[in-house]
Amino acid sequence: MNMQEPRKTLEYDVLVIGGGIAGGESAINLANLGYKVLLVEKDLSIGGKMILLSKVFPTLDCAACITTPKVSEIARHPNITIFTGTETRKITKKGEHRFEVDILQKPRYVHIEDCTGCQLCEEACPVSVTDEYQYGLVGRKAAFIPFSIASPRVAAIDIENCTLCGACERVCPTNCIDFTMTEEEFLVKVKAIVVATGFNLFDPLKIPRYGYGKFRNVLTSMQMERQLAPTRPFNTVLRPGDGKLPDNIAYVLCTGSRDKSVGNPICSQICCMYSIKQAQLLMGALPMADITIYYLHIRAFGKGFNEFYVQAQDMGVEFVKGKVGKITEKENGNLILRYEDVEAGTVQEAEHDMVVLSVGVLPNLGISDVFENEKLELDPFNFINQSDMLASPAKTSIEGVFVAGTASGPMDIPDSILSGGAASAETTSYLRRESL
Amino acid sequence: MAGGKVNDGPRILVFSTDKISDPAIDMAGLLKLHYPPTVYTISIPCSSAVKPRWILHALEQGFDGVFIAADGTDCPYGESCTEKTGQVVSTTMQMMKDKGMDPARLKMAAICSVCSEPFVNHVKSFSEYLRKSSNS
Amino acid sequence: MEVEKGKTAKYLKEKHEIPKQVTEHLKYFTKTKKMLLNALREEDKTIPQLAEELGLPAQEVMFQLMSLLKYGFVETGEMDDMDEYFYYKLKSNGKNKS
Amino acid sequence: MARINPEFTDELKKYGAFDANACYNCGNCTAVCSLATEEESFPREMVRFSVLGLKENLETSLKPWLCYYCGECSETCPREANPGELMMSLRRWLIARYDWTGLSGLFYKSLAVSLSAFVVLAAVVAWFGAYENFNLPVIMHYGHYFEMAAITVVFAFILLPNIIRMWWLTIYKPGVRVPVSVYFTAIGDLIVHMFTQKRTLGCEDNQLRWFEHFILVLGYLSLLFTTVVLDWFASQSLFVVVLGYVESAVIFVVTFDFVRRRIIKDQEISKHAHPSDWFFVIWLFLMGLSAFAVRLFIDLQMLDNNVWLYLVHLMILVQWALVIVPFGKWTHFLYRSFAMYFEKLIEYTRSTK
Amino acid sequence: MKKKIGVYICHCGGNISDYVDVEKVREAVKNEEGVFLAKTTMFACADSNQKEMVEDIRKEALDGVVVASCSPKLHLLTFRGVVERAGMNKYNYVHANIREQVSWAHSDNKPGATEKAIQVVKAAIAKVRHAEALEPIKVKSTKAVAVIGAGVAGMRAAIELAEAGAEVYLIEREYFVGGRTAQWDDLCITEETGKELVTRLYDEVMKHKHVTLFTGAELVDYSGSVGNFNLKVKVTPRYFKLQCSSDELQKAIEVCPVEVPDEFNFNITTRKAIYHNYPSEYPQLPAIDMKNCTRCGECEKVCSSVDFSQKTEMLNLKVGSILLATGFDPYEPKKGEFGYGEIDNVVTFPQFKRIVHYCDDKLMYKGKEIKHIAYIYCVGSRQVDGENKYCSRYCCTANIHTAITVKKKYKNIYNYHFNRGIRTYGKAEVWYDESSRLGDIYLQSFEDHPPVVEKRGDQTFVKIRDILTTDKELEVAADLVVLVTGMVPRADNSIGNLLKVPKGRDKFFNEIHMKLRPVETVIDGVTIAGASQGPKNIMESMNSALAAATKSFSLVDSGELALEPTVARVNEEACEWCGKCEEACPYSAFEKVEKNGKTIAKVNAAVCKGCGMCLPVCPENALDLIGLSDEDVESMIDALIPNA
Repeated sequence: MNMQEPRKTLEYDVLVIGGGIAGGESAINLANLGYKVLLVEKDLSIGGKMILLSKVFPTLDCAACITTPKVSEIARHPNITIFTGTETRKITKKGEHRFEVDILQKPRYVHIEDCTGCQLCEEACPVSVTDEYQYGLVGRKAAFIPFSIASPRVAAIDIENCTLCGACERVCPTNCIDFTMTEEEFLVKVKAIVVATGFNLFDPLKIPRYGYGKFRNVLTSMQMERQLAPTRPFNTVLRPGDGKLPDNIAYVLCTGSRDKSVGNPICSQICCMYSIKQAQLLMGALPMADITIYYLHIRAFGKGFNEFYVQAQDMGVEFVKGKVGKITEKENGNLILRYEDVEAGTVQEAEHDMVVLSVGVLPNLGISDVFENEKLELDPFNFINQSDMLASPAKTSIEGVFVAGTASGPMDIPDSILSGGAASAETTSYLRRESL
Repeated sequence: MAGGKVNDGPRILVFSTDKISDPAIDMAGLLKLHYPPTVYTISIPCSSAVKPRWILHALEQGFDGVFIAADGTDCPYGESCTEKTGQVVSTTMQMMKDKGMDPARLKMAAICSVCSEPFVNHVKSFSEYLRKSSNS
Repeated sequence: MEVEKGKTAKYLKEKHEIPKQVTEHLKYFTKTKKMLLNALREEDKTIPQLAEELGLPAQEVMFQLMSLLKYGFVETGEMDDMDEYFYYKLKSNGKNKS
Repeated sequence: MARINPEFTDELKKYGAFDANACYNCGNCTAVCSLATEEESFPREMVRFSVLGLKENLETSLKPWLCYYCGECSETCPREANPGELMMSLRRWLIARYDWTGLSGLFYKSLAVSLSAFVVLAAVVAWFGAYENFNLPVIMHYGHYFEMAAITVVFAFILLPNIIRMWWLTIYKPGVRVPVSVYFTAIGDLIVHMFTQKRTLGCEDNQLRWFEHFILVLGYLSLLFTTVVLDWFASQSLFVVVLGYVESAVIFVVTFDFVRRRIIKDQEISKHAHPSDWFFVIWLFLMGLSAFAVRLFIDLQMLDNNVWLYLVHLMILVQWALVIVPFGKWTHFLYRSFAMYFEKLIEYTRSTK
Repeated sequence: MKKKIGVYICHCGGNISDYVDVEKVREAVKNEEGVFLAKTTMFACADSNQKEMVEDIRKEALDGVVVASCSPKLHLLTFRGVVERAGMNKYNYVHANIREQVSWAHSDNKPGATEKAIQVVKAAIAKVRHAEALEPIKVKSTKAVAVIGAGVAGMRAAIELAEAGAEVYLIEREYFVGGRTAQWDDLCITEETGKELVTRLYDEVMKHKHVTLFTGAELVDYSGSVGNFNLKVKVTPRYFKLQCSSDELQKAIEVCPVEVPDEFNFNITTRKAIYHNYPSEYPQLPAIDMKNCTRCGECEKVCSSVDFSQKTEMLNLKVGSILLATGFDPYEPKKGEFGYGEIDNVVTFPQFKRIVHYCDDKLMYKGKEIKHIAYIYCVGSRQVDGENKYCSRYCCTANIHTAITVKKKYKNIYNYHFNRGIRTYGKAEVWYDESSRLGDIYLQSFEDHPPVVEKRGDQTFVKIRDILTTDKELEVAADLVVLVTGMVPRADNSIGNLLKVPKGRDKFFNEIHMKLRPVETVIDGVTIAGASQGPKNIMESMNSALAAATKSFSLVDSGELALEPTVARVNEEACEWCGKCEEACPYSAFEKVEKNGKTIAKVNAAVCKGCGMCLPVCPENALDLIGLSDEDVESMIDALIPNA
């Protein structure tokens, strides 16, 4: 195979960057109107963060029940082409309705079209490493299917951790594993771009006094989300420190949000609600457990949210107003939370056997650097700036580039979906203008 | 299923409507508002479409009661729904009387699309009534 | 160069050096796996019991054992008397699959 | 029913607190403070009272004195409301409230007034030098007596009444009735806190700062003793002379380090210096340095030809004794010790209830 | 012919299998008549399972499928799509709801839930056995959309639809466009004022020749269904021929003797019967409010453009879809609620916005200068005792933003925020921060202990037990008390009643599914946008307007629509034409025809909506709904009886 082979050129109407729920919504809408869409996703599966969630507030529908059919609709839409494991490297605007984009597809070492997802390679692989899709709670193999409802639900080889023993290849019934695969570059010519690159979660290592990373029973909310999801790492909710069934769980809200001392002054908008949701789910999963939520203000503002919050109170979830100051660990793995009970006005200490840090939403940096000749402006918090927020919320500083979902700021799932719809609408009118 | 009948309460057949009362019954589940598992629903477009013979069939086949979760004034097919559903009920009740059945085994109430609690209350009290009347 | 299908790992092995920690990690995993499975062979145990017996931190036992559970070597058993910990047992390799 | 007074924060700003209004009452500051206890929770309560302008609640509280300003609360404050500096400002404000002369408030609020006072006092000393024809022995003689007199007068007419006012505000007014005997049994705490500031050790990672403070207090008090009682500048005893050298050296070395930190602002505590803080460390530094130099000149027998050096030392001394000690930051040392003492009294009364 | 039926029972990742023993269900139904295969699956809706179903159908030539999973409202269409891809007729698919109506409803009774699930699946199998292959009814659709409400959401949706290529009728009840945003002035986030935004959108609307704007227009009746709605719109005239000169208009306003409260200013001022809301308002043509006009004719004398001869018109419009952007009303406090209507310096937030608008260098109200302002939050929202349990979402941010504006615009303003937990979500948090830094004081009350407004002497006091000060009782002497009122649904819901759009628990229009179909209603062809759906800020309204426009457009885009074939059917042998069906049908779908020498009823399938109202009235039982025959229903009833 010649490495110097000239890169392939592809042509589409629209490039959607990011295959999460917002990008997916935009892609489907555009494809339904007949536009050819290329969806690039840097991860191995589309579906974004939502596909990894347990249930969604305030209806408690399972997240998978909403994402999986959507993802499957995207996957089989004749007007949508999906590139997973693919990064956007460079975007150059060549003129109105003309963009040239360099994308780079990392080798998966598995031919997607041949893999049946039988998992024999997974069984054969001797290597066990930390599973990032379970947020480090459990291991996975170096030959693996990301998670059971991934799309495409096919294997991939984690080459960083692979010993190249070849066991996977030998058992593969369809010979789809191929270590000769290499990176592939493409030049994509499109007329418009939708940026739906989503968000990052706050890394609680930045708040050492909460002990995340040091105390094993201090989790992030995403780790708890995984524990509650149908494709969960354990058979039920357990303490990662020693496998104990927790019976007294604390939630620390505003971890990394509304906190200038960690550089994020804004509210993440979703943490209150997902914590309340998890509390309700935990009450179902562990009927004997006490749940305490340490909060500053409960931001239950959306349709049905406040009712959901009141419902949690009625169910017996304890709400304590006060930001947790520090967490210390006891010998038995239990944790002592020090906080001021603001209603009582006194400093208190409380013991819990598991602590969930409700981590905030941060911008997914990087996409703005990809633009070559025009600047994709960011807002003061490094989310993508909406240049005409009130009349055309999907517009960015570059004409022809639109933003969908949490790439422009924290928002919940319904808002992301509406924003995805708005981005596709704006893209449609932009494309129509060309044909006029 | 052979043998072991787990649910032995009064069996109630509910005629719900696709757009109005069925969503309310769905929401009752969503909110985990419990009601007897011997309540079964058949969803139809509009409550005024229930034929008396279906009701009689159900009662004759072993249902203890039939509950029509009517659209009421929310009916997307027009205002005459309430009146027409009422006619169906009165006709059927007459037929039930003729056959020697207790007409109270048929019940109707308007269930709006978010009337989950009223629905649960209705079927619970209906079930209670049926239990008492079958014992007496 | 055309590489024979099913034997491509060898091809890459020639070009790509395997980092030392990858092989060490594999050794470590194989070792703890053996230890855990041996310990469970005697009887069903909880994680604190395994940790004490093997002299490993409980969180490490938890992580490895849950991985083994995921890979199908181990399954969850009863709860202990205090309703705190589950017992884990060896999976009979699908023989008893009902 | 308390009436909110939003104008109070404007007043407090003159004492240094600029950001307290930003507080959104999360309680983080109280939770991270290692000195806060369930009975004595602060600083948030103080921040809240300040924002609402509840002066009454503030002036009857001892909590500002319980804080040793490790800076943890300010560093971790999610709103950058700087509770640590607010506590510091409240201490300044309280000093002004305790002070019956009203001069403390004047000095704290106005840099110009402070500087004028310094200039006037320096001028008086210079005038006095000229009046005595720069006769060194006479000047030194008066200088020595000035020191003794100043201590007595300042203490008797300013500090003592102020402490009584403090007692009245924090013990009597809130209705704490302490048995007389307890005043005597608790006196040990007063002494211990005054000389050791041991509560600072409750702050995390604060050992060095505590040690520096500790030797500074020791150095300062013993130098005071050495100059006033042992008459260092006139003493011929080798022990006294060396002791004086060591003490003054300790003072200017430690204060030099304090000044350095205030300049480079490497720690939360040294980030927000009020003029009064500068005056305190600079004057202490100058006192140590000039006393050291004076004695050195004496020993080198150069002072006779350099009367100006002693005059400078005397100016510093006078400014220190008449401005900084009675009305400036020096009083923290006193009030804080008494706050501990009063706190002990309150604790006793509370426990017997 | 006997069917080969495939049954799939979904775990729903535990949502079902935690309460229903799905294996037992599978065992119980696998030998039912016609069942060829029965499987359980973790997620029936997941891609991998969809593929498996397609393979099963193809390989085993299944001609009937049951999926027992969630409510059909969620995934009926998903699985119809699956079987269609496999080449099966989608009407041979039946969806059994064993989640919302079984596992969740009976999560307290696992054996009971399992038994009910078995019956429900059996009934679905029975229905499949009788199901027949059907073809959707194709109808032409009109490539036009009616947008109801010309607020910012409605105008934005209209622009989008026109750009996409639809004919748009923008129907506004008022004489002027802009809705609430025009009343709002300073907006958060941007420098733009509400009026500027309205102007910008109006200009764009006017640029599009495919948008027709009707003001003073109301939808009074409609018929037809998705693809072909016939709307009847009543247009009341403005009684103005054309734009009159500003001098003449000024005179006309001066001479008008009628003075009524000005709703545009939330009744803090008055206006005449001849009026416009503000000088640069659109359309730039004043109107005469006939409800209050005494027809004295004074204006006619001074202004030549006044024309009382204009008549109310009835328009008939044909559209394929209707987009509702009817907005909200601000909550109107009850008399005495926090002193409203009783204490003279208590106003609502919208009124306060108007007061600020009219005060230049000094903030004055009723002749008094205002310095101390108390804001009481959550008035009409998050009610503990009242009906409005929801949070109105925008008020915290909007009010704090206004408080900052006021503080910057006038000297010596002190703001006191009596709140119940500030909800400046997302980036709006910076306003909260800024206002605090400017010295605004926040006081938080307990849920069950709201602040009290009382008048003592000529001073108004607001008292609170403040959570943030350890339950201390505090009070403020306020020159003005602003009740931060939330959003409530439009008091006049005539349009919702007319179209039968269902409302949610909060009484706003309800979408089908917040995440799957967030802008669609159960009434086919009717979409919803903006605050008519629930409290939203402008940006969020725009997002939903654009999403709704996309949805409405996709309905009318292709010019053809496939309608459900589940319409009424006449058994021609049994029918004896009595006319009762014709009487019962609300859509006039029946006609009398002669066939084979017999007078019988005939159904017009394109008109019939499949409601079934005709079914019980037929004395000969000659009517059926396709897909809901006696056989269908009765076999389901039989299957639901376990011992049958």
